[in-house]
Amino acid sequence: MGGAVKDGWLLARALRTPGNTLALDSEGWTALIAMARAEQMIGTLAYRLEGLRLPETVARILADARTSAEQGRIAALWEAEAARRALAPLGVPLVLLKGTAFVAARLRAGEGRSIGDLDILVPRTQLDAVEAALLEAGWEWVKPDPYDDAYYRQWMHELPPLIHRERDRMIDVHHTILPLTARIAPDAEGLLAASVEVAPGLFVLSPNDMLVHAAAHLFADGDLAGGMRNLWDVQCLVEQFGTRGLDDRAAHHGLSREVARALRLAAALYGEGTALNAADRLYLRRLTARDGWGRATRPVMRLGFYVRSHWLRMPPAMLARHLWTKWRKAPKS
Amino acid sequence: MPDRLYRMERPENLRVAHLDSFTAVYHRNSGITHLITAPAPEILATLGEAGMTFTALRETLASAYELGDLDDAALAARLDELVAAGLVSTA
Amino acid sequence: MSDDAQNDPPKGATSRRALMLGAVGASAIVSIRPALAQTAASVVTCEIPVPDPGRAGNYIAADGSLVPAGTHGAFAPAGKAFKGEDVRIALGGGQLPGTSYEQSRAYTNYIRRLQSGTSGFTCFASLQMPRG
Amino acid sequence: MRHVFSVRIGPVGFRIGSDWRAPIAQLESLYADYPAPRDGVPDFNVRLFAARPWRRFMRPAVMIGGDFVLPEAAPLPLAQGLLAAEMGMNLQMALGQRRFLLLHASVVERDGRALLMTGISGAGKSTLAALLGARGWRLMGDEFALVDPESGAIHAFPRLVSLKNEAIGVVEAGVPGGRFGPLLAGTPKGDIRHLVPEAAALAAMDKPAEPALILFPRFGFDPAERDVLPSEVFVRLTQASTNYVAIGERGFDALTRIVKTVPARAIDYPDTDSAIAQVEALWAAL
Repeated sequence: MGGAVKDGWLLARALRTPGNTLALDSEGWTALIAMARAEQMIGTLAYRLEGLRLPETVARILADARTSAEQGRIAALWEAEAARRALAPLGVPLVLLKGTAFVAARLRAGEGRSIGDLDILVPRTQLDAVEAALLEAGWEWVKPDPYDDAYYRQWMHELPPLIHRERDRMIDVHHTILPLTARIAPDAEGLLAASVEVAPGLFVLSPNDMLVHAAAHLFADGDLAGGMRNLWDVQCLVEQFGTRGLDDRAAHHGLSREVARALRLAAALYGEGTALNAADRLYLRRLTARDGWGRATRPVMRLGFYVRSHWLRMPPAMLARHLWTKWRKAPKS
Repeated sequence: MPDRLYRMERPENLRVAHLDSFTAVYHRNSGITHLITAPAPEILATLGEAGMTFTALRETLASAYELGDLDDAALAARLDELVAAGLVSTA
Repeated sequence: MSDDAQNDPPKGATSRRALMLGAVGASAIVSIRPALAQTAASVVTCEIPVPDPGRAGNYIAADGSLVPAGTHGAFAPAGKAFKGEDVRIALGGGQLPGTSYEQSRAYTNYIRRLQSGTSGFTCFASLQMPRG
Repeated sequence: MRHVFSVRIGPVGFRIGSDWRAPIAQLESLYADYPAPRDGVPDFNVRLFAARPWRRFMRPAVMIGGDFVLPEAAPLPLAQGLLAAEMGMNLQMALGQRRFLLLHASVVERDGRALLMTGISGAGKSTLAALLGARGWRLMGDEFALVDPESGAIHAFPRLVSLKNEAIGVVEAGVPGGRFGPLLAGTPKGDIRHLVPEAAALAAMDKPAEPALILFPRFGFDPAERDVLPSEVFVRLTQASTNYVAIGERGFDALTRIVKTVPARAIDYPDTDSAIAQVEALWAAL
């Protein structure tokens, strides 16, 4: 792998076959590190490359990234503990999602992973009680915007974001894994019922449900932002747990297509590769749209996927109203 | 209030530096630094790892110190703070 | 636990040391928070007092400098701290909530002159940081 | 990016990319005597770019980007591109530095021992550091002190000294023969002018020093001096650090070591001459 690769494939290949990075020149390392930071995967890369004989400066940057990820892990788990304590009186089991779940369960996907907000899943029937308990325990609403607030409450799969007033950390409280406006309605109760306790009072989704969630988040919800990291999660989960029963579980949630695509793309980026269709290639073009300065590239393609993500989440009339409201409120620049 | 058992966080999870009337404590499980002042260090030292009940704590403090204000609500408030910070656990 | 971390048994067993439990609403713990707001949300919700509580007696002149209370043409301190989001809007040409035009200008000028070490500075610094 | 400049300041390498030539040309000139990043791999990237393609030419406005960014900041006019680059580098340090405990402080050194000045700025720490740098001290940095968590030593970060408003004239007069950058008038922080540290400061920038004294200077008051309690030093330094919380236990160890072993004083001073006399007296009394 020389200095020729100048998009996200540089990062993907380094993660897939760490030894190949030894052929990088200084320009290649500079690009790889900038890209990994932009994709929030520098910690993952650092753990993946640990033990290789790297240039001294690179080794130091990656050692710092590991330290940073470790501190992030501590903070994320403490935040989960704080939420567990806040919700314990309600008898609501605390089901962790995404990054915090990976580190709480000590999964390979959690090694070096950057973790932002705390994402949790609670029963929809308990949403009001959970909200009240969190407000009581020191969390506050982030924004007072009435349109956003009403929008969240009416249509989204989560409460408007809350932030803890002392610890400055955000929590996203989900009651399912896709917006209510999306055309697919996964079985939220089934997710909770199959969850697994990984520490006293802390639960995570079953491995197959984690895969379903990752796929849902990537293809039926988001605009593929953070997609390289998301697919790394998928690849790690598949390598660690296999895919037994996954087809049935995906079908049960109505997400067969999305899960199959996630597996194909993860294999293409980080695994042994697999047969891809034309749409898959388009997705990969979008996912790897990143240059050696960490900049987002391929803007037209990004925009296309952005509009698509909204299309998937909302019926057309609602989409028009949403974009109109957002546009009117946007600052003139 | 049921007489719960209160325990100081295990010493290997803390780093402590006595500064002046304040003591700096780094709590490894949260990554958060706290500056604590009287009566918090005294409460921690009294509870110890073995821990004791609220009632026992109140009695022990009262015999070890000249308590200017023996107030259950105040002692409970101090304990709540320590529990929230993770420096004391309840069982 | 570090070497000096031993939980000394209460000293002065011979003459008992005085100890106050404090009021219910008081606190015996100060937790260290990040000096720079790390998330977009805390930038929006962080607060800037005008002026710094250490100089609460002062008025704020039109150019943002602090002057003795009652100085002609200067404004009394703001009743409550402003949210980062309000300040961001004001710095962009808007007006701080609950203030007159001139008053908002004076307060905004004060905020622009905030220095490191002054209350509200890290919030202001966070607001100024660029988006990439 | 179209135009690129790489530089190493103390232990930290930067790569700065720009849509315009002008800021890069200024950096090349002012940082001419600095080395390149070790191994050719910078620690951090800074990007100066146009918000929209046409803004490269029409009312050009410089957005600041990089590996680490915070939301919401107004762009700067192209004439202030140098300031944008400096802000971008500071931002990478403030948000991304994890190897050292970062203290917002100016540092000067004498006989291998470092004096840290932190707290309120203004006509404070940058000015004093620049003036002391011309009076037999080695300037280690006017913005950040880098504390090595393992050894407790202070590493130099002698970037361009950033002078604001009244400080510009004071330092121009106090450092005759100093190399200054262009005057950047009317920036969001007022007038700004940069001073290139002396050759000796650059030659010794890889030499750490042991912290020996911490000062909390305050400008605009009658000369005064007081001890600062360890707990107050501790809290003030955590608030003067952009990464104390992020580096966790190593930060706690580094900071408690400083607080317990390094004397700290708060000093008030009416003018810089008085401040320098106070500093020298305190140093001599150590």
